[in-house]
Amino acid sequence: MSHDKVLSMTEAIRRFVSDGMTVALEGFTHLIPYSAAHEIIRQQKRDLTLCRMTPDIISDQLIAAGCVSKLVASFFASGSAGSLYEIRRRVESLVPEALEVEEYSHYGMVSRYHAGASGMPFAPLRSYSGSDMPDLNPLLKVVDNPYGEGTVYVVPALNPDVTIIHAQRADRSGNTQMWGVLGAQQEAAYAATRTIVVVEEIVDGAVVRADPNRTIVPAHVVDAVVLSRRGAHPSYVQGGYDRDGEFYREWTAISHEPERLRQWLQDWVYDLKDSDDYAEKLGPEKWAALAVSDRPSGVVNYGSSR
Amino acid sequence: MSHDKVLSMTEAIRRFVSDGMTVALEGFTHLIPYSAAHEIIRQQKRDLTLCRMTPDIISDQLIAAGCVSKLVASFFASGSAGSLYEIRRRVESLVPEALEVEEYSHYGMVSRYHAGASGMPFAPLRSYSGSDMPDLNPLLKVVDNPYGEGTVYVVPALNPDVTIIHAQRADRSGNTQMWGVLGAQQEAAYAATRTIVVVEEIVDGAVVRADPNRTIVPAHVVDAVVLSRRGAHPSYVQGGYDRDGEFYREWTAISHEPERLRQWLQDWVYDLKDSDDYAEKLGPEKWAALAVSDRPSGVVNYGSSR
Amino acid sequence: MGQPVAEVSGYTATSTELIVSVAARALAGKRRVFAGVGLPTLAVDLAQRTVNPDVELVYESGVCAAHPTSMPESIGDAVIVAGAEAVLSMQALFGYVLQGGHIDVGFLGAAQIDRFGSLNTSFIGDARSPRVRLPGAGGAPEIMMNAAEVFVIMRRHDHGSFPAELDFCTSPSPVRACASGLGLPHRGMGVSTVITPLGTLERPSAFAELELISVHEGVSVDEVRAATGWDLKVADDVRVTMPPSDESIRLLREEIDTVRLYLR
Amino acid sequence: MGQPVAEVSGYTATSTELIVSVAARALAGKRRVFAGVGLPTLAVDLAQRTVNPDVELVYESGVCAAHPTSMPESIGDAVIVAGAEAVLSMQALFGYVLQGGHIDVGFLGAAQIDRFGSLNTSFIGDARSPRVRLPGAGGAPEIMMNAAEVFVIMRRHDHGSFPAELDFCTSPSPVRACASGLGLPHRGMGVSTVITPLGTLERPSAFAELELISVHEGVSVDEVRAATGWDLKVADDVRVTMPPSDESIRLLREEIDTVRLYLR
Repeated sequence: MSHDKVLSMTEAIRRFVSDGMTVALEGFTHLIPYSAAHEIIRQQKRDLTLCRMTPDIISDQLIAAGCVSKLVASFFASGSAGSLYEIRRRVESLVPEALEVEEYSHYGMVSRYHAGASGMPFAPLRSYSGSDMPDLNPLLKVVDNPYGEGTVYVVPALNPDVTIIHAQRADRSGNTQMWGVLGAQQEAAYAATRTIVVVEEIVDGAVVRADPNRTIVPAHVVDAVVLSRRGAHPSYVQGGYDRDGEFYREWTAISHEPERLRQWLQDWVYDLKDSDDYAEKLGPEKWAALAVSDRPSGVVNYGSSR
Repeated sequence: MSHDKVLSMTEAIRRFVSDGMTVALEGFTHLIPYSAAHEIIRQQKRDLTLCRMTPDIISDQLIAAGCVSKLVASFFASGSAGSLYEIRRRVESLVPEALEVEEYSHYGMVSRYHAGASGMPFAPLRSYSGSDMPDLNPLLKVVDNPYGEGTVYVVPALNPDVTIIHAQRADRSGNTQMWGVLGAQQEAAYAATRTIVVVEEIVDGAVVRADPNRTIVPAHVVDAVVLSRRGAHPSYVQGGYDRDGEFYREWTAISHEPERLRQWLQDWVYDLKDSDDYAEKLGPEKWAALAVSDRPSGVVNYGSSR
Repeated sequence: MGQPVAEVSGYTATSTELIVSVAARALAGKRRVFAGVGLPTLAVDLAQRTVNPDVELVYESGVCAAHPTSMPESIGDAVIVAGAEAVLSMQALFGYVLQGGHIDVGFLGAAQIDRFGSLNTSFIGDARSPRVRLPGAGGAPEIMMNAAEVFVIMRRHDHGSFPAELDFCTSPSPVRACASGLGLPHRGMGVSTVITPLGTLERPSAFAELELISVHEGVSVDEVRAATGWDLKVADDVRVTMPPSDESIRLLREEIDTVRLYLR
Repeated sequence: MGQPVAEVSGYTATSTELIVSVAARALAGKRRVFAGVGLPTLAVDLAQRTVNPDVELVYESGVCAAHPTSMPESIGDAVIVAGAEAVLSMQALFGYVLQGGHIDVGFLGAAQIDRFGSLNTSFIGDARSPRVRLPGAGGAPEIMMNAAEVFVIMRRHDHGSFPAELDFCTSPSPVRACASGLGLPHRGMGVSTVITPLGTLERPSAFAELELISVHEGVSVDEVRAATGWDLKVADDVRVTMPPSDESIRLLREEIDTVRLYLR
């Protein structure tokens, strides 16, 4: 409970991510754990099964760096910003080699994490009736409805070996607080054997305990707390810095040329030590452009009489 | 969205609660909607199917007043404070008449609301294997596990006609914010055809919108917003007033004597107009004893760059 | 840009602007809209500024009743979170809001649509070795299964995008779901309205087929028939689509998509 | 009360205090405890003040890592919320924390317990027309199915409460669950430790039966055998239960349950 779990990014990835593991990197448009992915690339992890609802640029980078042999996901583009060409090359022309893909819908992925977190073999949902997705993915199954006619589709539990998430803040024991879009981070953390939490700020336990409803991932499922300021770039942190839309649009061109992508990885990942280096290389003008306004939440009272 | 849903308690209960309905009054130890229950008693609603995880004193009162013909619940005592004798008389000696009971475990009830809210016929859980509960309640069923051996227990969806909850605050359109113990209120509200939200305070939309993660029940499932300050007594409101442990302990004696219980209903429900009357009758000393300290949550920033 | 344009007139709408304007008009009277990325973002924004100021925007990121102060570039942008009325967990959003049946209109795009409104957003060619890997499912199957009705915006209208048979069905129509005999049925009618560069198609009910109800200015019914991969049903009283107002075009260009992210 | 008592000695423990003290001692080294209402509340509080300051208290109301400043009167009290490290939804608490297998010790009470540690908290007599309507299931079935082990505190030890056969099984042992052939198996071993006014019983593994391992001072093994409704297994090396320390009794009376809510 009061155990100190703060580690450097290097140490956290070294200790908890091994070749061949199933690794979930969650964060739905918001709080995407880029700096953790970059450390995975630097440490040249191999043969990972990468789980992410929306692969996003982070997946294109991990795949291009040769870390990933299988992708479990529910969307294969980068929001509005265009294609992820590394993924497309792997799938469309098997260049440089094939990538195994296991595909769900968004609620299918959320439900898989939910089942995994809940110790259940499956979770039921209303999707897939009449879709071709079950033909492609035999893990989409049905069970009989014991309360009426017909059947109900179910998805199997997903239990990653490691889940890595990025959050606004945590205390040293791992109580993790987030606000804004919460994605499937709580489910993915509870579903995993190990959880690494990367944060913008490590705060005193008193800060967490002043607002316990804000704790999305409690310390009891957290194995490492890593401080990585601005480590979610080019995604965003509500109240911290905004999404780098310019970079998202650039990525289509970068990822379209394998050589340019390799050079990008060289310049922005391999040649840098950590996310502090990365933030510095981005430069003050970029950070000024991404700076956010002040929109305070207001205060509520948790007082009791005794 | 900007629709004004504020009604008086009298009007909200008159409009949305009818004889014979299935009514969920949720709130797990915290934020129990007592003032709404008292108005149901005053309006002499009949033949209700009352759904509540922990029946608590509120159920003893509703049953004693003759409003309830069936109880769907997962616990039949009042926390640590003792027995609910009205319920016991109905079940043990069928006095003054039998009460139909449909019984689940806590997670069974949460899962029923979850399934109801999710438009699913059932939800799976790990409970009931080897228990006698399924013998007593044939709605506890199993489905085959399509990912392995054996079966998995499921509970059926629960979709109340009306859910009534009590909360710290809402705006006039019904966006409802709570903190502290959240119970099954979100699930029960989404599961219901209609939802009445009773609040300690009606706030400007700007207060809600400053902290959107605090909204547990959005306006789109709320049909009526009722202002009822101190209406959760003898339960409590985090940051508002504390649980009246003294009254909880007294109830065992009150409910033990049918005549005393009837007199209590006369004095504290029928003879009063509303929760303002009730709060006044409790008196300033009681409220002083239940006053809470100040434990501010702190502020987070929701800022974005544009 | 953003300043009042007093004497605007004679804007010529691009195909994209026309589509978005038609979609926005179709949102009149709808309460709760599930807004996707891309042209739907523009359509709901335009609707909110014109025919339906009270429309509630819901995003699959969990944001309900967003009040964005500028155009979101993704369905989880900081600008839709700040000032929203609620941000729910994805479990609550997909489970309670969507599966619970609280969405009146879901917006979807697609690479292919069939006669009954089934959609392909996954693959062109054989799914097991596709010619083009499309973005895939996302939340589209959930929107299709659970929204009361679905509006589809198609950027193209030709045999490739309106084929006799889909290369792959990502998000099925009720017709297809019913035929499969598996899973729970749709909560709504599936696709109700399809807006293309040539015209507008509608389905009156869950098991009906798409029917051409309007052609855009300068487009003939025969052209639309010829561009469609099946024998297209045509309404008896096909109209010419009402063109977007100058004000709608101005709003789109000068206030909504000022960076021309989607108006490309 | 609350002030240091320097030279305390010679407290005589009541039966309740003895039980609570034994339970608290058994919590040494356990990380995460699911704390119920009543005597378990006292036991975890006492453990936190003595043998296990780092124990994490989890309550079925959703409160994790509570730091209560005074004794909670219910499992959802304001005092356990204020200053807690997390307050989760009940879905997350029961689904993720409990079913997910994160609880080391669950605490339960019961009106009846059988040879393998199945519990009755529902009915005395026939369930369909009970002599006594007990509180029922609550979260007990979930705690029994999902905690790594379960401690049971029994206020009585006689044929009524230790019957050959339960009147009703609310929360089954793995033995009974396995025999039913339905549903998912236990995540843990079921009941590991039973503390009664006469002694302490343990089960070494999921399918073992309860075994008497200690008798309280002044109680004989034969007395315990005679009070038990089945042929009680007795350990070869039955000890006499170590009595509670004076400090434990003082803490219980003067700091923990000052209103004697549970120490009745």
